[in-house]
Amino acid sequence: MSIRVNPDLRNELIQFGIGDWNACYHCGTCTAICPLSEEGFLFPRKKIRLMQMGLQGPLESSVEPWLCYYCGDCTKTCPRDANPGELMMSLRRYLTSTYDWTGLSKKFYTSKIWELAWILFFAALVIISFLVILPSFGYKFTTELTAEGGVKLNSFAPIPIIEAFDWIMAIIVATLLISNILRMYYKIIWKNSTTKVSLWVHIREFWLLIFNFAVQPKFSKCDDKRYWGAHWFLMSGYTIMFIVIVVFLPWFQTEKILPVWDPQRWLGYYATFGLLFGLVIAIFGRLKKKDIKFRFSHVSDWLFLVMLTLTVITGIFIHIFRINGMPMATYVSYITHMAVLVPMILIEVPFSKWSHLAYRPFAVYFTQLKKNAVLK
Amino acid sequence: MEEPRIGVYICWCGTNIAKMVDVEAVSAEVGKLPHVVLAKNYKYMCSDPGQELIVKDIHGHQLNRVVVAACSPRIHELTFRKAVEKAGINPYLFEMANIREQDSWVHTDRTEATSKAIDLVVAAIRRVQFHEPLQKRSVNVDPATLIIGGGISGMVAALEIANAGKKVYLIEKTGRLGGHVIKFDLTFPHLSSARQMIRPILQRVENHPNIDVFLNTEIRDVTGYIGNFKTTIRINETESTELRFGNIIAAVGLKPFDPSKIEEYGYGKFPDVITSMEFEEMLGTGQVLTKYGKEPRNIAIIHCVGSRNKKYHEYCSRTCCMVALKFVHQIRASLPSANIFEIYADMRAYGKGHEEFYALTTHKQIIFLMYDQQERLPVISQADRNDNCNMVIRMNEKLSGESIEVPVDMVILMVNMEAHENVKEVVHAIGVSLCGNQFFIEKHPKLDPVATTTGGVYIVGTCQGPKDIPDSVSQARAAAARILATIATGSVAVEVTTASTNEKLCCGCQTCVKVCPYSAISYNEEKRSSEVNEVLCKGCGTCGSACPAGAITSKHFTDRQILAEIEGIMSMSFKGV
Amino acid sequence: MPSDTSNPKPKIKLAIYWGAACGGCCVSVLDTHEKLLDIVANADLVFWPIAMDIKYKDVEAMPDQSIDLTLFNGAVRNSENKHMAEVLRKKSKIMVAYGACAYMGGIPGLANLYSKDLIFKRAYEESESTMNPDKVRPVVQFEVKEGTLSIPEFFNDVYTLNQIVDIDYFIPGCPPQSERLIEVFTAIVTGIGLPPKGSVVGALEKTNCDGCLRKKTDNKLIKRFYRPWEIQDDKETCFLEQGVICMGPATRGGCGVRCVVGNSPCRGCYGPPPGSPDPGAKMMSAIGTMIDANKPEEIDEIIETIVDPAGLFYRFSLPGSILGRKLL
Amino acid sequence: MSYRPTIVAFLCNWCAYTGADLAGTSRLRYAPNIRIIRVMCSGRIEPTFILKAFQQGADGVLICGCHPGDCHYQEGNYKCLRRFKLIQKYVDQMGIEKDRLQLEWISASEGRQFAELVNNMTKTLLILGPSKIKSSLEVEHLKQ
Repeated sequence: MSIRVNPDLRNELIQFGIGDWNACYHCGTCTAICPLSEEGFLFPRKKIRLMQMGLQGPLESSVEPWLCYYCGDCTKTCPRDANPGELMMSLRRYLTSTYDWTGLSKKFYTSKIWELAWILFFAALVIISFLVILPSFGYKFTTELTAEGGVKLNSFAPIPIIEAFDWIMAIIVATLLISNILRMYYKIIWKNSTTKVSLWVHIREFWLLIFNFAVQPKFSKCDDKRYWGAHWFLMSGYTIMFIVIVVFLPWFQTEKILPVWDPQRWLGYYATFGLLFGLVIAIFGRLKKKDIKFRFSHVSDWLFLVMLTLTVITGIFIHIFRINGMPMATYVSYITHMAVLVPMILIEVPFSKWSHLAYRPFAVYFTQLKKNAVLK
Repeated sequence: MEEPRIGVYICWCGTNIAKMVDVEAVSAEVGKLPHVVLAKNYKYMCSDPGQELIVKDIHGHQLNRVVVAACSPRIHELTFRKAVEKAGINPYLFEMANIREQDSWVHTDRTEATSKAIDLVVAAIRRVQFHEPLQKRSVNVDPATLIIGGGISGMVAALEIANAGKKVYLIEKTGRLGGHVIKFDLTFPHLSSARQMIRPILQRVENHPNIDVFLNTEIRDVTGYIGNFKTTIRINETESTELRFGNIIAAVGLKPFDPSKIEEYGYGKFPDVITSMEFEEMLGTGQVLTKYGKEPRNIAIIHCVGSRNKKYHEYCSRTCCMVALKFVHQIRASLPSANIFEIYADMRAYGKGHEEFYALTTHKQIIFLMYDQQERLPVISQADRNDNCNMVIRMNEKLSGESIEVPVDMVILMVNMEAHENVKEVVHAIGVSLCGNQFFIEKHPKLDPVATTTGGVYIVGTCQGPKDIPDSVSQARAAAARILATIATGSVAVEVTTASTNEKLCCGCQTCVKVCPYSAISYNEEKRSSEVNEVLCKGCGTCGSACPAGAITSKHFTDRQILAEIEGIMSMSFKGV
Repeated sequence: MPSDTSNPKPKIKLAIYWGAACGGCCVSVLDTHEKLLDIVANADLVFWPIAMDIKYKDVEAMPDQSIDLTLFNGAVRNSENKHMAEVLRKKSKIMVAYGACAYMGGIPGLANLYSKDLIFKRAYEESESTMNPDKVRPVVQFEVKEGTLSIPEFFNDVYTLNQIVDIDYFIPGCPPQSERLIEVFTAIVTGIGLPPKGSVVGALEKTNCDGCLRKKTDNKLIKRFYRPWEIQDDKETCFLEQGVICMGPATRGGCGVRCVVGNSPCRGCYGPPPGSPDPGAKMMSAIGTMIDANKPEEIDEIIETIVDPAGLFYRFSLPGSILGRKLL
Repeated sequence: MSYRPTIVAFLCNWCAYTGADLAGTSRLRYAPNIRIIRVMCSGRIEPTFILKAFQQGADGVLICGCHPGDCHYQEGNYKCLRRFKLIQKYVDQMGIEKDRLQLEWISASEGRQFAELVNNMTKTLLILGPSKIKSSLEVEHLKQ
């Protein structure tokens, strides 16, 4: 069966950040130099070819873009300045949009206005909730301080409501993400008409998913290990923050001023520091454009960084203002924190850049499944 | 024949020869041979005193033959010929023995090298006894030039010669000048207008007082030789004119390959599968439209149609890749949003500005698809009714390894440049040869690419092989310069050591006629003998070897001379054990 | 013919002898028919073994230079041939090598493709009709009680006459054309128009194609060679152009192109044209030129169809060729 | 004196002879038992010359011309090749081993190849031993 060429695909791909997509003349240097490309899962050249030719089907069922961690060696050695690293990055954006069944992802990636509008919409919802809805139920600002002199945060942002909201949001995000992963699974594994993977293999290789989620061993194969370290630092901070906020909110969002050695405080400090460290490296990297992986920035890259940074900074402010007994500053910080965090989680995790937290480990898992596939 | 009186000179070449060859022993040994009047050795025979020594001895000892044993005859044969000529002896009554490059420099045993030198000198002595005086000859050159073909090459060459004040007869088979270039819209890689370029040339040719243009005229037969050709041309089947000229430029050009031979492309079956030439004409109208008058949404350009394929032509036509890229710019100009597919086998961008042009074109949002010329050609078929296109191209895409189908509304076939069908008539008329691909063969592929092995006949432009406009024009100007140089000299020297036939011995078997690569031999029915045109002959001697009746003599390389040389070589130390 | 008896001129003394020959040359003398009478009228036959009964010792007894003309036909195969060649040379003023065998070795000369030993082995041991269990071979001298029996010694090589003794003229042909004999005889008798010693007489300078009436063109490129029986001869096109090797272009004229007239290709009995040191090499060179192929394998394939080049190009001339014999 | 193979070589002027000259200007070394005869084109080389060389006692005959397609006179080397093939068949029939007659293409730039060729052919001839021409004919019967 021959595959029909879609000549219009290129116009679509351009919106995902593909720059000079025809510069590549297929010498294969990129594939040869890539530390992650392996037999059976060769990239970037072949993926660039599919892209150039507009072979939509094979492109959408590719797992390889997720196996690339953008070390930039390919771009550095490309004789045609075709920038294979960024082409792979753009492909990941494109693939994210194809996994998403709502079509929102594509909208977010291809329209800045659309994305900003939704962010502002969610932010507005949060602000209205705190300024109008919650007060109408009796949760009001109070300048009263606790016995220890801290701000009474929980009376303004009641734990049960916030916790319930956290859970609702987590379920929505997880549902979207899982459905997208299922679509990813369908495209990469299920749709393949020639091979099949046994259930046992699915179970046997499942540990890879957890392992890769936790450690990102593939990232460490890229030459510069510092980025892997920074990323792991950030990612661990984020995970800790996520868990304490969603699962242990009553323990974490406390009005008490705990001693510095309390696990609640140093966990928070570790997570904050991890996030900040990773963010500083990424932001400075993208500003300086010295490293190839930071040289090209799509709107979605910046939005993600800016929102996460704002979230972290406002989080720090909440903490500082609260323990120093500055109620208004604390509330403003809290509302801002939530107004950034909510749209970030809702948009970035299921529909945009942040979805890679799921797609990458799953891609490794699916790759392993493909390797163990047998002919039907 | 007068009794040979031979003078033999052994050169030391400083120490180059003397170090490895006992020059005294050699001269002493050969001095004893019959007919050898004197045998001397000297430090540098090629020096002025060395040459004077020969001249003096010729006068003093009434020598009539000279042998010099020194370096390779490829270096100093001419020097010594001139020296003996100066002393009044025919320069061909001289022979050289190569005892440096082929003796002293390659051997390490002095005894062996010395006996080899003796053998080589003895061979030369034996040979020179059978040498015959040969006379240098030259022919006058008629200042007019015949140019066959009124394309850009022919016209440029014509102007070059005519501007120098010399007569040109420009013969064009069709009814108009301009060749293929006049049909083009733009040229690569600068995207300048072809018509604007060629029109002024055309006007100058038509109005030049030194150029006689003959349209609708073909060349049937040319007689004569370098400097003195003659032909009768027929104009409109009624008038005929005799032309005389000294040189010929063949600029007969090419013809585009007929792609209907390639079944896969369905040329002739699908109205929107057109050749590059047809597309050029379409571009001339300013609109790119399908046969139904619609703007095509998807346009495929298939490269190497009839080229680089053993079934059609194995050679590369050199220009099509760039023309195909040029089309991209032209299509983009009128259809900015059309999808353009370049279906190619290899992208060849060898020339000045070509790679840059390719790089520039890759930014024009086109899709490159590579096919394997030898394995399977792309196949064009009618699209299904519910397809959103006119035709579908199915192919194995080489770089992805995928078998794909490409929706298209128009296909442009980049057809190969092939030799003109009536090229054989011209070849026959002017006496040049064709290579396997029916292109004219140049005299030397590297050092003399515009001349042919027939003196006074030059080949320019695409009849020599596929090429672009700058290459054609360079050749045209080069040939013109060569011709002007011979016209300026007024005469050309012709080969002396030619073949000649002995009518008394020739039996008329005609074995020799086709042996000659220069068509210098013809059979004279009246005399019942083959004849060598010594102006055309280049002296290779292969006819002499082919003649079963021993009627052809290769001057200066006669059987007798070579057999004497063999006997000489084997006569002394070299008899073996 | 100087047959006018009213002006008597002393008759010349004529000897005719055969060495290793088939007898055809002697018959060719008789083939002059009524002209033979003219010969007889002008010559006294002093020695002609085929026609007259004269002993060798009678010839040996003749004074030196007493024979005006000797026509010696046949090659030199054994000591008897050699002895008589030497005797006749001494006794004759003019010695003519008459016919292809004397001139170039002829058909007997093909024995030079073998050695004496191989020939004896074949003749006295291996041939189908031989019964020789004791493998007896001829010996030059054999003692019996009556005395010593001797036969001539069989040489290892066959020689042309000129290789053994000096020859004044050569008349080629197998056999020579009788008309040519008359012309030569006349010239010798009258002494008019005799070429320098060592010349070939009784033949033309031009080769046989000149007199051949078949249609010849320059189309002499050949993809495959045929032996005459492998092809339907169209009886009018040049044999070579049909792919049949014909020695005509490399063979002196003078025979009347009789073989080709009889639709058989020329085999070269009249020998090479003037100036050719080897009788077969020129033809080989020409045939090589005609091979219509450039690739070594294709050339080999075409040459496969040329069976037995030595027997083809040197059928009448192996001993007189440059190599002379097979190197064993 | 021990057996010293003798080679008579016929070289075309434009490629092979120039190549042999190059071997000299490059100061390459090769066996001294070769004698070179220059012809303008390998197409001039006749069977007569080859037979003459063998008759005169050459242990080997070497023919060198331009590579196919490079002939200075267009096709002379092909004609040489055809004649060579035929004469090789003849000399083989005449008891001269095929390897005693060799044809090689040598370009003007192949000095090294020429030197190697001469050395290799010398080795071949050493293995074959002396030509039988000197022992084959019974010369005692010939006239003096």
